[in-house]
Amino acid sequence: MLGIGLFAIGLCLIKGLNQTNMDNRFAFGLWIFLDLTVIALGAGAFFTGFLLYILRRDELRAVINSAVVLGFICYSGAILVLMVDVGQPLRAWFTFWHPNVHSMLTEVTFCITCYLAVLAIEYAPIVLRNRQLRKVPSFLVFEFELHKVMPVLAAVGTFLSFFHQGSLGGLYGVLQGRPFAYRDGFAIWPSTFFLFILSAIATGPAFVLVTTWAVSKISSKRLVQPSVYRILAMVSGWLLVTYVGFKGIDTLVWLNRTVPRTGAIPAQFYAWQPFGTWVLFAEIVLFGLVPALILIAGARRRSFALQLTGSLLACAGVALNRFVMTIQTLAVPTLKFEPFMLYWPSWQEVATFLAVAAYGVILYSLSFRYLKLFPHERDLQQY
Amino acid sequence: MFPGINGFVWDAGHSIFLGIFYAVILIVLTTLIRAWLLTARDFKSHREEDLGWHADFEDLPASARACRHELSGEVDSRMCPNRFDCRYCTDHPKFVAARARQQEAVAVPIPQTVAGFELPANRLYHRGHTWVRQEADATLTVGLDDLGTHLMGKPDRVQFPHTGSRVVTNGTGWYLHKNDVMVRVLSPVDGEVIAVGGPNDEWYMKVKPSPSASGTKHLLSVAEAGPWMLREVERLHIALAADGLGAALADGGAPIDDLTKAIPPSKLDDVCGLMFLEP
Amino acid sequence: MTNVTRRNLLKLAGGAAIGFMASPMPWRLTDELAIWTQNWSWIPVPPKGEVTTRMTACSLCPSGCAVQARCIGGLPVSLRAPAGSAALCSLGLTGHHLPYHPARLLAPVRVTERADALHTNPVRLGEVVTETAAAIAAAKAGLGTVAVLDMRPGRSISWAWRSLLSGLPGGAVIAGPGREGASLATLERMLAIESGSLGLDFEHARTIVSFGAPLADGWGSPRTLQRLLGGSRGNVRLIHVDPLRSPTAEIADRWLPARPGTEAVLALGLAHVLIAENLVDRAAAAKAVDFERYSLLVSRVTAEKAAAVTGIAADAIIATAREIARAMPAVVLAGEDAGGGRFGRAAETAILGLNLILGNAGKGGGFLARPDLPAPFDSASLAPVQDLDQLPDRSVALLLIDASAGDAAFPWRVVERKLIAKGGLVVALSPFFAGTARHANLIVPAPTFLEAMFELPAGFDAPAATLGISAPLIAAREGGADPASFVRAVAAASRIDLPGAWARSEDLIKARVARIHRVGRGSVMSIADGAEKPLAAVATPDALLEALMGGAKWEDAPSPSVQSMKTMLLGDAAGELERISTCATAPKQSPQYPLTLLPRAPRDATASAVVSPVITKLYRESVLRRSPETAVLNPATARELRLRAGRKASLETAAGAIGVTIATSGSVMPGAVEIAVSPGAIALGDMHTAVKMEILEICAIDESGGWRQSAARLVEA
Amino acid sequence: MKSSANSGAIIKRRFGLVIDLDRCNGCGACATACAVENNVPPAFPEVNERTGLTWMRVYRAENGRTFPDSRTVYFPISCQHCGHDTPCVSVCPQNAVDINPQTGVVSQIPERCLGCRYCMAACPYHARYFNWFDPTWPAGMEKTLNPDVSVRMRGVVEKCNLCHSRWQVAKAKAAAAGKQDLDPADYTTACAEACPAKAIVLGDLDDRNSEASRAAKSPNAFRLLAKLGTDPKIYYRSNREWVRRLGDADVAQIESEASRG
Repeated sequence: MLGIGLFAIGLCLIKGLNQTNMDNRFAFGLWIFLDLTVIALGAGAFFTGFLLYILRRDELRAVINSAVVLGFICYSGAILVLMVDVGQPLRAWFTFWHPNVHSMLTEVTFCITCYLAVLAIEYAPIVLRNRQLRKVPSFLVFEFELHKVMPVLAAVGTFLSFFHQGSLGGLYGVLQGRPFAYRDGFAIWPSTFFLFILSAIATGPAFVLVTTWAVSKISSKRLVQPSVYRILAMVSGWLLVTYVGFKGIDTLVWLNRTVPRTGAIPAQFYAWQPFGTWVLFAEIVLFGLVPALILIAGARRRSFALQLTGSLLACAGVALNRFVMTIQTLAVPTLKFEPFMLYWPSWQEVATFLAVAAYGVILYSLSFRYLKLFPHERDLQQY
Repeated sequence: MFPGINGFVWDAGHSIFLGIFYAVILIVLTTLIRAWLLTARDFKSHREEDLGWHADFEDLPASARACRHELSGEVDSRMCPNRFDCRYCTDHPKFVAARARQQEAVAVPIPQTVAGFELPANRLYHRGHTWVRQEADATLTVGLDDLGTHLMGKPDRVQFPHTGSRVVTNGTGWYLHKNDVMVRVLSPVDGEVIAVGGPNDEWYMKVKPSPSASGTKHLLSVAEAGPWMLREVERLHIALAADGLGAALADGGAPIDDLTKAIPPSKLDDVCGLMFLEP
Repeated sequence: MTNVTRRNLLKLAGGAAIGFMASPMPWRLTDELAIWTQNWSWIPVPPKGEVTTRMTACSLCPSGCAVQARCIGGLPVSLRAPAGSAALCSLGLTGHHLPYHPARLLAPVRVTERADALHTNPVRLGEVVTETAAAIAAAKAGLGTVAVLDMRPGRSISWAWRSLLSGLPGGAVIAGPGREGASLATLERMLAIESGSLGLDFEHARTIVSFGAPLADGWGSPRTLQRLLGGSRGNVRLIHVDPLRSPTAEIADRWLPARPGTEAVLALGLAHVLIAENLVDRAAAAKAVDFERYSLLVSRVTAEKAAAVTGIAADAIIATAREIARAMPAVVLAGEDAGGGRFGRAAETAILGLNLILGNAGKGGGFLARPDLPAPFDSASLAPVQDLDQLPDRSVALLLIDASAGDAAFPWRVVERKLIAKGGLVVALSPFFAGTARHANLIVPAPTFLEAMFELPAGFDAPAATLGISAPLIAAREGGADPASFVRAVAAASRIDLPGAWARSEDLIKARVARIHRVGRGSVMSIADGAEKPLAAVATPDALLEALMGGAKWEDAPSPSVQSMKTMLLGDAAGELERISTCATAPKQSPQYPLTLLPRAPRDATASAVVSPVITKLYRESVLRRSPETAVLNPATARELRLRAGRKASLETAAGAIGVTIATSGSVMPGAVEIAVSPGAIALGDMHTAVKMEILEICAIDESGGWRQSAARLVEA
Repeated sequence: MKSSANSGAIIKRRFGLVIDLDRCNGCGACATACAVENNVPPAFPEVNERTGLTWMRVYRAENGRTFPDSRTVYFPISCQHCGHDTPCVSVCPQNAVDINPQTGVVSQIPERCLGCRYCMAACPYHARYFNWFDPTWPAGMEKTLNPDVSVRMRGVVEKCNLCHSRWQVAKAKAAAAGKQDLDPADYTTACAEACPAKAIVLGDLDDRNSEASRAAKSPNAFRLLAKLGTDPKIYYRSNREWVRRLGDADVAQIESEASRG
């Protein structure tokens, strides 16, 4: 899988993006959509850190390492794909050299790169505690000192993440040329800015929960106390509720004020199959409200099954949301005499992403094998 | 982006945005640098061993971190808050006092062997499976306890500190090499190494306690060592049971000399790590 | 030891990384890389050099528009219309690309067919000449006749051909089938004018009644279109008869979508109303010897009957007739379509007959007599210039195709059926391995536009004879062959001696210019300053030539009125028209082929065998022009036949089938299939794409050699 | 540049096009002339209408009725050079898009473009095009390239810049003549120049006497998606009401030729 993916990446870099099925209308495609999703899911890293170091929820120490590694994988993977996605990867650094501070994308680029660095630093202590490396005294000491400053980094990380998660939403919210995506907002930020933050921090923990469960299933080991799962579910659930609430309000404002102002007819957005109104319903209710309630109920009733289904639905929900913002926005025509269009990713696009997924799995399993991702793992083996 | 690049103006947007951005970078860098500096300082003040143990102790499984008074049954459940260094423990003296009162009531018989492992009475025991004997000349002899010896069998190689160098309590004592597994044995005491022995002698190190060294209260008396040893054996059982090696330990009877033969090499490192308090 | 080495390794790696980042290297590297992406070696670099402006004229279609070329280092980099002249079409704007077209031939080639794909092997010019001479000998020996298919009649090279053929069995020059203005031959026949030809006087017409003449898609002089689109539309009305909602229909004041094939009935119907309401020029009409029979014939075609056949409401027909009469002079055209060719003879007769009863012959705003241009040299005997359908089938043993100055789109079968059973030999003069030349056995590479001197005789729709010259701006490429010298060579090889002292095409053109100068009539229009001075004021023939080379145009003096020997309104189509006038309602569609296939094309798509690859902007990179593989249906028709837009389907006629993609548009007549005859892969420069069967090859050919409509069906793949 | 240097104040103009849709018969000469003028490469066989490069693109739209009442209109659409919160300018992360203060023209700097295509997502007119392929001409045809315009590399976005090179030439000419500002007669775009029907007019929309500004003020003039508030500088005019309606943003399903496939 990695091999084919790397081959596909090679094709895209050498022959150019004509290898993809993207076109002038679908300037963004599978890659951007999945990047957004992955980054949203990666929010688990910073938000768990935030809960642990800033809000001092010490139970979460049990998953923080795993969360950090996940975050690192998600972000590095996303950036990897982005590098393939842009037409001139060699000029990526121009953004730092000639930044246009009015562009959400600039903000995203800056924050993501910084945050990746932060994640790397947060990753370091986990690596340094490896059984072999720790035998080097200096590493251990450095790790110890690093650990003391971790809250600062966590704070910085939180700040950065809040911003770029938001900017990713702003990315679409500011497109006043695209009535389907354009949103009113507060100050310089469109509402999607805040919605993306909310949805990200809501699903981040859910994703941590899912992965932790998956890992413990695969390794057939108990990794964390049920209480940890419960906390994650609870947090995710309540955040999701707030998200859905705001999303609902936003949608109403959008349909009744924003869109008419642009001269567009809201109904027309959903006039083209397969993107009927069901999309809206699925986005807000099916994959928004429902999982939220399931999660809370699950946490209350201490039913792990519920917590898990809720989390899965929540993750699916954030993916759907990112899909709508990316793909449907581009599919819906703006000019009357322009047709509605669809696009299917080429195998190169799919393969590229699979390669990144493979990279993620490999990196994670290596970390799991050699590093202590779940500090309580050993104890739980004993009793 | 910097002044001089065409069309650049320090408008509000630039100032705020770049300001924040550089602030962030600055913070990240300073924290990093600070960590480096602290590390350097620690090395100057030779705290590396201490800090190392600090980190190690945190990573020990809960079962390995039980307080000695929990082992001796004086308290139901207690995690050692002081990284096995009772010298600075505020509660330890209380427990000792309490014990003194009890001892009048019942005299605890002192067992010579526990679960088939000998615990000579003239020694003090350290949680890292070493023992200490105070010699007449006020030096301390340090050795590997019976379980440790059985666990490792006869090591291929021992890596000692140079005579004359300092060892610190819970710092690295010496390294044992056995089928390319390296095991660190914690030093039970502070002091200057004056002589080194080896597997062939029954002792490993002779240490001249440093004047600052504040005694040996952090070490277990034979009386305490008994229950501790029981717990250790139990832990060993569990560790091995994970791979159905329970049989490797002779149940109750005399344990076989060299467990390393019984334990698969892949597992050996972990098991030793577990027993010698090396996560 | 392991951990020790590991430690060192880690230290080394870390140190290296930090060291590298600290060094200026990475930054310099990224910068260099970024700059590198801006000038990749494979990105073409535009030429540099001194900028000059040169005048010439476009020879890519009969209109011969004036061209101002912007040259860098002597080579044209862009073509535009000089101030005050008609703007160029897409074909003209990109004419300077054609010399570099991938289909360009730089040596004579033999065409062979292997694995149903055409291949070319270079041959020496000598071989071509010998083989041609051999074929001529064989023809003389009775194998068959010799003919020249001339895609641009009226050039002086035609005289060279005609004198070459004069001595040969059945030797004739065939004007390219379906070319623009071909229908005028019919009118000339009806008027039986003995010399010269007819010219159209759009300038003064107040109404243009166009039967299918695609004026907005390039038909006739662009000036006409400019006049129609220009701000002052008030003074000219356009009535357009066309089943297609074409761009011409869009700009027409009245659009009559007569059922395909019923144009003749509509014309007769109009004639009926005109005569019935006494709106005709009696005097002029009475000149026709068969006027009685004609009026009797049209009297049968009442507006109602015509309506039933054509699908045009009766009152619309009546209104149209009155409109025409109200805004005289009204010129009536039986327009050829660059893709659909011409109407059948009967239809043309019926349509053009309207001109005669309206008295357009010899009237300003109608048809004027136009003396021919002087011949380049005197010749005792010249082979005749004929229409293709005047040749008997299976007669031609040697066919020479002169596509040196452009091409046209037509089904090859209309020519092929004239060749003798064994096929005979086909030799083509063409700059490209494309278009008609692909049907030849041997191709001699002619120079392209801008590479040689080209002659631009008046377009058919100019009221008076004119001559312009397209001056070369680019040195002719190696391996090309001049058409005239090829004629000479062939003549020499088959011991025919040709009159006149000319060796190359330029000689012929110069000779002709000299003769024009001798005649001394007319005036010279300079493009540069728009000044018009009498020819008499031009001192020498060379001065005239120089002027013409500089983009000037010679224009003949206004011509005398038409001298008609014996005007006939029905002529040789009488019989057929009698049948048509019975108004047996519209030709029934066979149930097997329920659809009517209508191939059409804008002129810039067919006038040249190839187009600039940049024309993909219109055909491939946007949907402005439909690709030749797109069959467009009315949504209703598609629904009836359960065909869905976007699906692949096979378009089938009695003559064959091609693969198409179905599209729907409300603008298409129900029951019709519109297909654009447009540049295929090769014409656009993709030499590697497999060549598909072209749409014209499956069109049905009617008795008078037309292919405007065919019965067809669509089968979804 | 030069003239603005030697004359203190920068002359601010608002160049735009006014396109008369009633004159346009969809011949496509504008698109062709544009490609020739700006060295826009021809398309590979695998290119389609969704991956092509057409700075000036002519759309065919119909009135949605059926034969014989169906009517067709042709919309020549280039970059609309939005003047107010221009969608593409604000989103470009590295200032590769800017508005020339002297002309109001939105221009793309290919050398700085990263190829992220965010601007394309932002443009409501689909007037920005990405170089999916390497620019390639048949052998020898590079001799016919316009020396005033550099060829763009693969992987960057490009679009109409109202023939910026022609504007520079005109400026240079004016400067050489010691004039402060160019003579409007010297500056016209390739599309306007090539249009056989003179349907496209370039001019300074702020200059009262320019033909363009007058035409732009005519009652039947309109701008595409004007309600989006991006203040485009390309005006269209038509006397046909249904055509004017096509310019609005309410995304009604008009059966358009583009909707094939």
